[in-house]
Amino acid sequence: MTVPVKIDQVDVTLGPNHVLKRVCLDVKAGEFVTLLGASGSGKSTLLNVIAGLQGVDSGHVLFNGENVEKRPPQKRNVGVVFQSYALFPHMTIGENVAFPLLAARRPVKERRAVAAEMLELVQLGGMSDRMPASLSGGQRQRVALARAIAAKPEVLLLDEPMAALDKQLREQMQVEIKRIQRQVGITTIAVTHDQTEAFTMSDRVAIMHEGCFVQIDEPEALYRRPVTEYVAKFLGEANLFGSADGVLLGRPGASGSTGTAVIRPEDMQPLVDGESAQACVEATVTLVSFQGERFRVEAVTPDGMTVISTLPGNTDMGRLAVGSRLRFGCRQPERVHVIRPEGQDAAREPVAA
Amino acid sequence: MRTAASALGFYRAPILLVSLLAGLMLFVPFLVLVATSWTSGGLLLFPPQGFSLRWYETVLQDPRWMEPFALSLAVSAAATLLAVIFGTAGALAVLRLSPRSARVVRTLFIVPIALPPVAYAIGLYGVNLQLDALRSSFVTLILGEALIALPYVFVVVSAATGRLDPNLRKAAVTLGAGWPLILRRVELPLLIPNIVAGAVFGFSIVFDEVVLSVFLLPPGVQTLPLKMLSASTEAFSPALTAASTMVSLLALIVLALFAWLSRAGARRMRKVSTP
Amino acid sequence: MQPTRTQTEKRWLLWPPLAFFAIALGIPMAMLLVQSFDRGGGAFVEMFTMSSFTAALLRTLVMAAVVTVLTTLIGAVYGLAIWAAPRWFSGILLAWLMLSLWTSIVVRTVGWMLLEIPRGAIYWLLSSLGLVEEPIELYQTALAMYPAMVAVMLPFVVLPAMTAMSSIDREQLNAAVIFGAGPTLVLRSVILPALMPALISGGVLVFVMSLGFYVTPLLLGGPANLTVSGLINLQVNTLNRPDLGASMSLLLVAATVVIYLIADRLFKVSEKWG
Amino acid sequence: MHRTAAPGRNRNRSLLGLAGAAALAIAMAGCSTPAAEGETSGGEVVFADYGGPTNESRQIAYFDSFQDETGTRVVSASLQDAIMYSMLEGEEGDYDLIQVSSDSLIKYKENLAVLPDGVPRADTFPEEIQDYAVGGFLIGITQGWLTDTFPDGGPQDWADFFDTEKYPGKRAWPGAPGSYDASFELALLADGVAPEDLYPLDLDRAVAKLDSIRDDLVFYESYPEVQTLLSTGSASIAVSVTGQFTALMNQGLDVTVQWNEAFLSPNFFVIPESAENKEAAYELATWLADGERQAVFTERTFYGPANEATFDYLPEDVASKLPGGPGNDGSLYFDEQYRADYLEELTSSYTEWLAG
Repeated sequence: MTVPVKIDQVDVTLGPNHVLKRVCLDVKAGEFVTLLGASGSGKSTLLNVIAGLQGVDSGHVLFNGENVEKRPPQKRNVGVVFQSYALFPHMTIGENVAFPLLAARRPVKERRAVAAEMLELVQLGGMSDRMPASLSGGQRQRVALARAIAAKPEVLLLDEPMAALDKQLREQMQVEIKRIQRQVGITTIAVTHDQTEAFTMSDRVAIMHEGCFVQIDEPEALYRRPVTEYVAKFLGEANLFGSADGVLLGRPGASGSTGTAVIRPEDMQPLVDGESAQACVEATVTLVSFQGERFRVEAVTPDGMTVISTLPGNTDMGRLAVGSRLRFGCRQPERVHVIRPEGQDAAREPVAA
Repeated sequence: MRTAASALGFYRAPILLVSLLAGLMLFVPFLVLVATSWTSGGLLLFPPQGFSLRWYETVLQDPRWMEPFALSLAVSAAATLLAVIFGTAGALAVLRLSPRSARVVRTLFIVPIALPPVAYAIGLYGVNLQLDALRSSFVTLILGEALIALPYVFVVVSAATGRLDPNLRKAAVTLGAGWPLILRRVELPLLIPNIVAGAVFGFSIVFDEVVLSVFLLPPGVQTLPLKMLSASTEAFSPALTAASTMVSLLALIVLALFAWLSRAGARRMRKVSTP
Repeated sequence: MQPTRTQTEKRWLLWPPLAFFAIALGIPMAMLLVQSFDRGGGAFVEMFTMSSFTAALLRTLVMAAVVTVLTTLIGAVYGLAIWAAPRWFSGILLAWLMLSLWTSIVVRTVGWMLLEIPRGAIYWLLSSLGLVEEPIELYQTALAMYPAMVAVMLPFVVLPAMTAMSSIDREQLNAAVIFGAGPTLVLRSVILPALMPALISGGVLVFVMSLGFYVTPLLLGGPANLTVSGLINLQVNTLNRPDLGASMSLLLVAATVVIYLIADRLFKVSEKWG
Repeated sequence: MHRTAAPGRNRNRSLLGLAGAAALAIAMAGCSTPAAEGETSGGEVVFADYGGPTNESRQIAYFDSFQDETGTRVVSASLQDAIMYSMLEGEEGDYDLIQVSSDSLIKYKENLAVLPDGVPRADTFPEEIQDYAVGGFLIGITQGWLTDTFPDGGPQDWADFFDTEKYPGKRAWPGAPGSYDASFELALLADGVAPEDLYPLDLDRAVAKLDSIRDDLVFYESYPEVQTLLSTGSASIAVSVTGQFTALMNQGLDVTVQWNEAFLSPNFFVIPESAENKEAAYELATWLADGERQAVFTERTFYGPANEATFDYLPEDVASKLPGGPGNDGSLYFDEQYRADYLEELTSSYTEWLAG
């Protein structure tokens, strides 16, 4: 069974720290939402609140419309994958996966069957008798995942699930987790500080900063239309131009308005002579680095502003040597996103709706 | 080991030398005792007069030695068991307390180590005097010995509870396990090596405890240390050192066997786990 | 963690041991108090007018202090040696420790006596080597008593010292050596800091436990080494003054516990053990 | 954490086993004294002495036959002074018969059972003791040495004992706190006090005399150490109960025991008024008073017998080695009344001197 989860005005103070400030979040049944934020943003605390490992000072947690914030973790019917996986080192893989069914006092036969089924699901079939210590990091994570969903929980919680894996494995597992989540169709809330991870796995991403949600949206929307400079900078690189910088030329509806223009590096292109574009600036190339599938170019305008541009890896870079002076600009006007100062922005969906 | 050796440099030789001398302090009296026990004469003497194992035979055939040995095993086992139960419970409880009360409780659990045996025995004896029913039982003796063994168990088990990964508990909780299940299936199994070590330590202390036995045993029975004490105050026979040698060697053999078994067990586990 | 849950856990994990303490420790201590007032409570005053008691008290404290210092120093070296010795040698050192832990203290004291008496095992060895002719004057001197007491207490320093040593990070050591730290610097900056807490808690323990010594100092050090425990035994067993024995016991218990608590406060002994 | 990965399955069973053992142990703790082998219907009597060979000898000389004939089991307890004193003071306790010295008997007379008529008395003991003394024996405290040590004859009296010039070597001496034995008496004798003028003891003078020899003493905490000290040659002379010398002789060593100025003191069993099995104790008292059985005990222990009649059953070479035996003249008796009255003073003076 899969249920919607609602976080309603949850407030948590730990010692002197106001960790969660009346946060709200709606997760639809079967949806995968990732809480993304720097360390200390409160995302892990919120995950603990949902799991029941952390009590709330005020506010509500609702599973399927039902208040659960007073329920102990045992009664919440959640599955959690911990950052360290927290596999029981003295139990076999099979025993680990069957543990939630043992806790639910299910008969041995069922326990075995479910453990086998779950291990099959995470592609560890036949490994049931191995000990956790003999597994690789990725295998351990699969076991942790299998254990978390073995008892068919209503909500799956993933706490930095990839932190202990190396890069390649991480990418593989991100896809893998997404696949399993789809297959099981379980409402999932993950926590991470890795943008790629959040984008790859999630239906929606919630950006947290200092105990508040800054923006909750689908990955692409977040990336294209950040509501604050913090979000813009947090999700990859961005060229941020204030209205005072005089670059917002020719953008429809921009005249007379204040705000910050956000142009992603891949939209900030070197222009050929005479070509017109949005947000044109003249800058001197200071650094060119080849990153495989793309080039990254850094340039500085005469008044000291840095411009970042990325170009496909197969571009002819003859023109772009360090020291050359060029014009940069955005060819597609719709790719210039303007962040309005607070109070002026009506178009964005309200934070923490 | 190489690092340890080289890091100490020129200090290593003197350190080993001093430890060797200190080790002699532990070992030489034992050697002397063993030597006296194989005498063929009847006096407890060093050097021994001739060689024979007659005193070993005497001890093994004499119920006056074997019965106290059996009683000591039973009393120490019972006391150690109580100490293990309460000591382990205490070590687990401390994990769940606020830091401040944890401090107080931890101190309380260790304080009995400082209890002067004579004073404690006299106090327990007072209890026996008040309650006739206790006087002819082993209740006060076992309770007292358990209290003496408790700090050892507590200390050794606490060392392991401190290393328990708190996430295991959290994981178990979110998987629906109540605390009794967590205790039984997660925490206790992980603590087993330390519980066993603590039990062995506590047992060794209690098994050699004599002062409480002096005051608290019912008439007509003796524990082994008490038998040894009375053997050394009434007649100095090589039976005393023969008995003591056998106990020490038995303990060593059991410990070695135990270590060997657990290592073999671990090896077998590894074999099973790695394809 | 959910506070409501831990309450039941505490009830089952904390209260049974506390109840056990109340019974096994509280009641006997109460009985000591009752016994000490057996003859009207004068015993508390009387014991301080007894020169034998005050002398024994002082003697016991000094003896415990000496044993503590010796045991801690030797135990530190022993623990270090187990850590740094070749495998076979540390195996022997450990076996000796276990052997001694599993030999009755009564019998061990007899062993020391057989060694130290004027024509005992030491004399036998030395005279076989032609080093001495006269019986040796060792038995019933301070020199005869301290090694035996140190040997009894040694495990209580060596065991925590071993634990502390095993917790030293090999990489930290490697780093120190690679950065050119000589043995002295390694000892001072890596090993001692790791060892110190263990030595302090072990030492405190040895001190309070040494306050209970009785037979060993009396037999090996001579009758002049009567300790408080010995005096208590005398009151109860020879003089038939259980009230005096009980009040001395109470004082000894109180002193031991207070010393332990102070040390605990100062050095956080229990935390290091727990 | 991973190193603790251990097999999980067997553990449950062994834990169960542990729990079972616990239950068993606690059940055992709850029940009383373990039942003896071959218990008979006739009840029991608890006999408190110091264990060891003496107790073994009693078992052979008296208890085995007593148990067979009467069906009453004799439980030998290891005597605990604290229990003894509380019973001597009239309180409840476990013991039916307690081994005591004469001074204790005198001190605690009013709480002791008087032997009923028909129980034979110990006729070698002083009159005032006889009504309470069960199964007594005479211990001697004196000096002894390996005969080889002094080829020209050893010390003849206590003055000789204190003469370290003439008789060199360490003297083994009682060193347990409170164990003053005959120490003050023999110091005073050595200092020239006549035996009949000993009491009341001049403690200052005795202590001064003891001080003069202190450096030549080697102290023992329990009597059997005497055997080791003498047989190794660590001490050349020992002051001790004579049983220790006998034990050395039994090991084939040639020991000279100086009976001249030896102190003799009766030890025996008393029945506290609060004893639970008094009738059985009286029965045992009669059994113990028999001369023939005492002879068996005496031959094994070389303690002096309580009955003159015992000598009829003893060979001459045994009799001559006994305290109070024929030819062992010159022995002295303590003033037990004085020692009972001044018990505390004597103990504390001696303890203080020891601790000095």
